[in-house]
Amino acid sequence: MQKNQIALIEAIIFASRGIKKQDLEKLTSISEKDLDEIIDFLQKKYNNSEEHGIELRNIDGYLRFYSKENFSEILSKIVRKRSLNSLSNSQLEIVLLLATRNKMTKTEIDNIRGKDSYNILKQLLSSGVIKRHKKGRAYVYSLTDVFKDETMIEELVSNLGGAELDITRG
Amino acid sequence: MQKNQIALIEAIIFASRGIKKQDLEKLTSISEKDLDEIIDFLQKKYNNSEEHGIELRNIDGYLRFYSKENFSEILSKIVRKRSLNSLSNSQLEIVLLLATRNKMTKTEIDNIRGKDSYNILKQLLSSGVIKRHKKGRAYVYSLTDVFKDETMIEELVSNLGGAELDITRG
Amino acid sequence: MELLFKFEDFEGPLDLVLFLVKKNKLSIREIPLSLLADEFMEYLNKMKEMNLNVTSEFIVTASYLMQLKSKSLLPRSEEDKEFLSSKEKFYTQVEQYAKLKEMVENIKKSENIELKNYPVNVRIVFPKVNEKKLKRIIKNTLQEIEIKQKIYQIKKEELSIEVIMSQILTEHVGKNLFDILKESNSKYELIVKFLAILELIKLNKIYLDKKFKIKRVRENAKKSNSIN
Repeated sequence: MQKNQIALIEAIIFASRGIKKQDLEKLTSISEKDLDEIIDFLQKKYNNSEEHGIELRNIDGYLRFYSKENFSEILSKIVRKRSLNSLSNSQLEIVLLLATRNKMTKTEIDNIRGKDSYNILKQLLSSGVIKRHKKGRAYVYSLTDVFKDETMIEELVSNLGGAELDITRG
Repeated sequence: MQKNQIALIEAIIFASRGIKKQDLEKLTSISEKDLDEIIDFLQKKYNNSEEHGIELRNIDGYLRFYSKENFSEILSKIVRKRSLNSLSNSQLEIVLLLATRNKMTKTEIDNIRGKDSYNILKQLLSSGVIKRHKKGRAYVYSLTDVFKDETMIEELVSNLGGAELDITRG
Repeated sequence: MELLFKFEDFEGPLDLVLFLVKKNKLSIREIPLSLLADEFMEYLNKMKEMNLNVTSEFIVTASYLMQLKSKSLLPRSEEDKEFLSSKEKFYTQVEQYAKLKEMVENIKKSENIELKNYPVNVRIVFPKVNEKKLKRIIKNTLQEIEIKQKIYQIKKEELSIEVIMSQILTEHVGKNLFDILKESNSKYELIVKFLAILELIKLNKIYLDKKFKIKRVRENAKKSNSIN
């Protein structure tokens, strides 16, 4: 294990918002075996040390650094943590739809809600909850990373049983 | 210096988007002297070690972790970036104003640009570049975290000379 | 020959002023105010002739410039403090705007320059409950709930997380999570209830004990927790 390889992997994991091992491999041309060693080394270094406030986790195949749980209390004070209850019901509806389905067009959203969502989408866009990108002629809407980080909505929804809880088929 | 205090400070800095020493003090009730020691310790640990890919920097009084320079090439490949070129010159004017000044009212923006910015603010709001909140009777505009993350506008501006570009104090 | 330009380029009066400054190849402070004011009026008239949209901002700036011009022609105008300060204010505004436009150009160019250092963050872990057990509870609950209505019909029931949060605090403390969720009429209601409970946990208002009963967090307990 070379020092600069450890540093490289550490930098990439930090800068990415979660990255798969295979992508690390491709990006760095470090062999899988070496990579496993490095990841293991990093996990031991951070996760087991009382001197570190963060830890390296592997959640659903994505490597990412997280704050340690014992600091969650104090961290919730500094990080502008968006509270889900600041959303109106209609806004929440769309957020839940996007949290379970990831990407949707306005037409799809309208169909499920049985009404036009133009204004609510606009509100959510301007408050940084959702983003959109063009796909062909239509816009595709999804939750922003910042919002997902602030609310952990994905974790909440997946806690609820994930696909099974596809509220759109209700 | 206690281990758990080091871990706490580390967690807070990592979780924040840049935090001032005074805020760390208030938040943790660690004395300034101890805090200085801890920050110094963290900087030595990360910045001087070849095994670490990130470093603790103090930019304009804000403490934040950054990737090290020698990994910039590889990181530019994975860090998602939104191009500023998709914005018009007028939109960029407002974005740059907000990047240097953080928060501004429409009147302040109009004064500097010598013209009405209503339409451009509307465009920027609906594309998730800026957000606004009410303060008294006026709206205060600022860049969204999503936009800041995706464009690294703050870093670009500080690369261009940072404080020198504070055009509003002319 | 006149410089060719597109009138449309002048989005606002300051853009026109900067154009005139450039045309004269002098700095704003070096151009005589009377010249600047006259040229501004000239272009404004051309714009009107071409039926271009001359906004009120142009008119305001034009009259301001004419005012400055007439004051500048008075004897001893350089001793008139009021005149000097409004002149300075105008220059500063133009210079600031020029700087802003320069910044726009620079930032466009700098786009291709690689950043040296990227800021990094970690994801924050908020207080959590025992996930596996919780998941099982939710699944069991779900099986008991008949889905009665589609989401847009249910919406009419006004399920706001905020309301449900206060309901939980006032009515459901001491009850088992499972029992609370079971009372839901739809998946949607269940999700909202569940979110409300997680929200309260996150806000450190309640916690779940080992039997998944909802307990209130006492104030003094909060403080001692936060230091660790």
